[in-house]
Amino acid sequence: MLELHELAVAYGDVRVLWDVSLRVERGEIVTLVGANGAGKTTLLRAISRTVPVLAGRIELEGERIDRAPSARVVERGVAHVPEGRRLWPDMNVEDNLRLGSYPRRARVDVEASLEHVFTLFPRVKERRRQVCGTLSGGEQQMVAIGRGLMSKPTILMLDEPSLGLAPIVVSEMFAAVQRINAEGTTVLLVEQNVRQALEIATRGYVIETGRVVGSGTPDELLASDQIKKAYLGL
Amino acid sequence: MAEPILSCRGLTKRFGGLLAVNRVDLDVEQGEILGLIGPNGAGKSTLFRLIAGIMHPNAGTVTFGGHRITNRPAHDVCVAGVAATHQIVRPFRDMTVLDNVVVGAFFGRRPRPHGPAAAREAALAALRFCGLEGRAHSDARTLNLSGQKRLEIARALATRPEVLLLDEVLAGLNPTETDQTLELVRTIRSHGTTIVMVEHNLRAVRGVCSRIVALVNGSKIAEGSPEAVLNDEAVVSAYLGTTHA
Amino acid sequence: MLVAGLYAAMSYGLALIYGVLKIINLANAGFLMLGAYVTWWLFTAFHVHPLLAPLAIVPLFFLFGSALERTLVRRVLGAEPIISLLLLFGVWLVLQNLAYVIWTGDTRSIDTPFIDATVSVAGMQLAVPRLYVFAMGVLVLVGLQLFLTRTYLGRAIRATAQDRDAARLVGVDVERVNGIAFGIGIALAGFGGSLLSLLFSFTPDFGRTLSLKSFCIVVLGGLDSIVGVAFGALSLSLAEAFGVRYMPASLQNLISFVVLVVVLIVLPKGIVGTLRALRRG
Amino acid sequence: MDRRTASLAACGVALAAAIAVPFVASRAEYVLDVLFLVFLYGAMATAWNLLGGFAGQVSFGHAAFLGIGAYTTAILTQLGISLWIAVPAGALLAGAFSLVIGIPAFRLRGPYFSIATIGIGEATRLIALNWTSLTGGASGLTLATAPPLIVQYFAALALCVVSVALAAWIKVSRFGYALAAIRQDPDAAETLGVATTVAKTQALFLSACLLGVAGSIYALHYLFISPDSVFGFGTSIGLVIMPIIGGLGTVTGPLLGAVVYTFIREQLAATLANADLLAFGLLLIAIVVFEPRGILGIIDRVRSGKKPPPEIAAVGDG
Repeated sequence: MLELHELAVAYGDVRVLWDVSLRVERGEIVTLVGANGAGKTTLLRAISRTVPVLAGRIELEGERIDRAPSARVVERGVAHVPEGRRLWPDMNVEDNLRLGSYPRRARVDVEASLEHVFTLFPRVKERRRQVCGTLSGGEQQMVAIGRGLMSKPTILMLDEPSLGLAPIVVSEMFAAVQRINAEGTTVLLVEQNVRQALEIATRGYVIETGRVVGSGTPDELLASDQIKKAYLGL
Repeated sequence: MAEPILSCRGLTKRFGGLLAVNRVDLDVEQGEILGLIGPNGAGKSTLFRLIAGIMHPNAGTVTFGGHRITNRPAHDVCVAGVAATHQIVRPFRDMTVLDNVVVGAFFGRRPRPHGPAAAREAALAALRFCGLEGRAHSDARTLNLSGQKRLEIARALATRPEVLLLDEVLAGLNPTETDQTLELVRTIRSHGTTIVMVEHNLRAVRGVCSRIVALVNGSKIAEGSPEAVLNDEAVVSAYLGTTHA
Repeated sequence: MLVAGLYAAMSYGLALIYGVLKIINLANAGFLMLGAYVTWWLFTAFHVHPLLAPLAIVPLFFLFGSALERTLVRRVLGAEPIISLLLLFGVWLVLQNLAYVIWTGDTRSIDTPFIDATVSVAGMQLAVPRLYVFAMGVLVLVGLQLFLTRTYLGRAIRATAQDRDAARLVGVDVERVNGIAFGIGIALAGFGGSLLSLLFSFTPDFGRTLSLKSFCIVVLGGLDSIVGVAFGALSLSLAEAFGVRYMPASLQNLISFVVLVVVLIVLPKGIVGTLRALRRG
Repeated sequence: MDRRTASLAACGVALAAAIAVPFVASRAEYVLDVLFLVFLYGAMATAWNLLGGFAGQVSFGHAAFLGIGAYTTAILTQLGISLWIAVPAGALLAGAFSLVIGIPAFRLRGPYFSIATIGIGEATRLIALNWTSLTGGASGLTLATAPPLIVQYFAALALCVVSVALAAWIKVSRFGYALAAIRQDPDAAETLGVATTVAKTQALFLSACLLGVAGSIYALHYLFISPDSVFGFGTSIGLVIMPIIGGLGTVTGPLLGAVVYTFIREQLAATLANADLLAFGLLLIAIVVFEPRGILGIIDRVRSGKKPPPEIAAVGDG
């Protein structure tokens, strides 16, 4: 449903992505792995149209979105949960979530979406009146994912959801991602916790300095030495 | 063993509830290239800023050449002989490349050049060292990223540091530029400047560093030769994550 | 003390524009002054009751503000802060001196029976316009608070102020929000000016003193919160009320400047910001 | 002849012409009066530019220093003290005051500093207005005698030459590099060993002393000063506008700006009250939006036939 063809992205003079091609099928969990600075975050930002695309195509269900404004991409069903959560710290949890349903398409049944998020993350419901800046890291991450779900996405992009979280919370997070996927949402996941991310993935891509250098099923990737190479420079 | 030239004891920095740097002890020996590694958010850059005086720690001390430099302002630390580059390049955009470096030459560690002519001479020498002399009279903003990173290094070198802190000078460079920059780092060391570098590119770190310190979540988890640290179980799992228990 | 309502109304626009666009609207003084003059002009030329003037001023100033954002302010948003400060300083100069050219430097005031009315509350004689202005100030703040917390657009404005990129990611058109926020900020300044004209006489130059008071208020309260602005307005009016007991009335205006400079230096985050940082820490 | 010699020669010629004017001009009185203003404003603008242009610390309250210089000289001469003491005293007092306010104000950055300076300027005006026993309050001070116009003319010329020469020297000196580094990135400047607060305070002090002398000359020319004239916000506005018109942070820009400023004032202030300030407002908007480098920027563009630097707003967010 999502296809990238020879995508190139640069910040000013600085080229970050070269000729990246990949595809995500409906219902999959696709994981992007690669060392820090490989360009994974930029890839997600290119899809959500928060960085300009230099060349190449991004197609969502056959429609080109590489020139569309970011609001349009959200409207079309792509939710991007950014690295570092990026909640609005002085708003309470519920306001953060409600704003997630900003796209017109999502403004019907807001209460139902809210209930859905609360069932997924009961802890978020307990904190609904609390200001986000005072939540723990794990709780913030749950709110961030919840905010993404509030836009009723067909594809959910998660950028480093486990960053800075305790192992037990990380496991909860991955369980939630699996549940979201089981309910019919396609997931594109960027993770530094490679092993755990590949455990829940259907497929993965390895990215090294702005290029796709490998892809395959989790077992294939874990068996090959591509990942160790990409991360530890062996 | 000789006294370390730079050492940190119990260095701690909090941001709100987050412990960015947690009681870190660090010794830098004269003449080595020390690599500082760790995943995103490990506190490497914060540790650098604490040493360079750009931020001040909540607890702990930094000693340089036997003197405490904790809580001294950044310009004092630079004049004392510890220079730092910025992770995100920050050239003076409206100045020429040469003038950027002249600022470093004019200030920085004593003895300083006397008068503008001497400062320009010193700056040109630093540019030559970094392979930028051809661009000396261009505006700094016209350099590409690799050039701007070299300019950061040249500017810091012009302050005549004894210890040079390099913050991710390889990030965003292509393989050729990476190799050139690593060569430059080796040359700087061979001229007697001690180097501490924060780096994500572990292959590069392995190639150039004599010793590595790994930080995770603000704490030091490993320290030693590149081989030992990169094969350390704790370091590997910090980078690759743990298998689901 | 009752002046607090007015202070709050005229300061909130400044805080809103800073919050969303991260620029300091130095032209606030000009729009305050313009609001007062338009009220006076509607009254003298068309006999529009001054209480009705905001009905025209608010939408008009809103449109003017958004247009200004679209044509000029937008061009300097990414530049150094000093550039936008100078631009808006220029806008202020133009407004102020346009007023001189059109309405001359003579002191103007609005004179209706309403202005002189008083009521006695609990044995105190209170001027009706002061009570009215106080009530309106409170009303506007409450209205704004509801708008910003209860509507999608209002929440989008707060979201943009707190994290632009995150706002973009949920589909907010942040460029449009910029224009709207600037428009609202200008409309509030005009509204504040209109209220002012009920209390004080004015000249084209009078906005400066009041605008400095606005800076003082938002700096006291932190540049981005309604509660902060209300708190700042109250503190300043109290400080002034006490201050005049111990110094000549002509020095009253000095109080706000001293408070401004002291607060900027001692508590750069403002009182509310400092409390917030402490609570989080 | 290289550029440096050429510009030195041009300066020499201009200076010789300025010295010759009083002796050759036909309507000497009028010409001297206008040129006097150009030189005085030029000196004032150059002084402001040391801090606002070179170091990027835009102050909206610089009238305070002009006012202190003017009042000090006026009060001391009324007491019968020689100008040789009164004028330096004015300069030093203005400088001392700048240290008092500079130490706290420089804890603020960029726009916050600018706003604080509005407050500082306004506060000094109000103090001057209310300290009646010393300043005569709103009714101002009148001086008994003035030196002849030609002396005033040469005093303004000398101050102007000193200011511009000082600016030219600073520009290429170690101090100038420190200021330029502070303007462009104070944090990067710090890490290269520049003691930013010290350098900013020095620039402010120099700027204030020069304005103190300008204030003395102003008082001796008009023989009447009041808080609203020398301490007024209009004066501060003029100080900001002249360097911006000419070219912020350049050596000759403020002088060019002073010429334009004097011309517009002379032409418009007479026809319609406040039309001059209206024009300055429009000019300021146009400059900021189209060519933030002012007249010198335009000249540069014409000369090189190049397009303007890419949109100043190009650095969007995100």
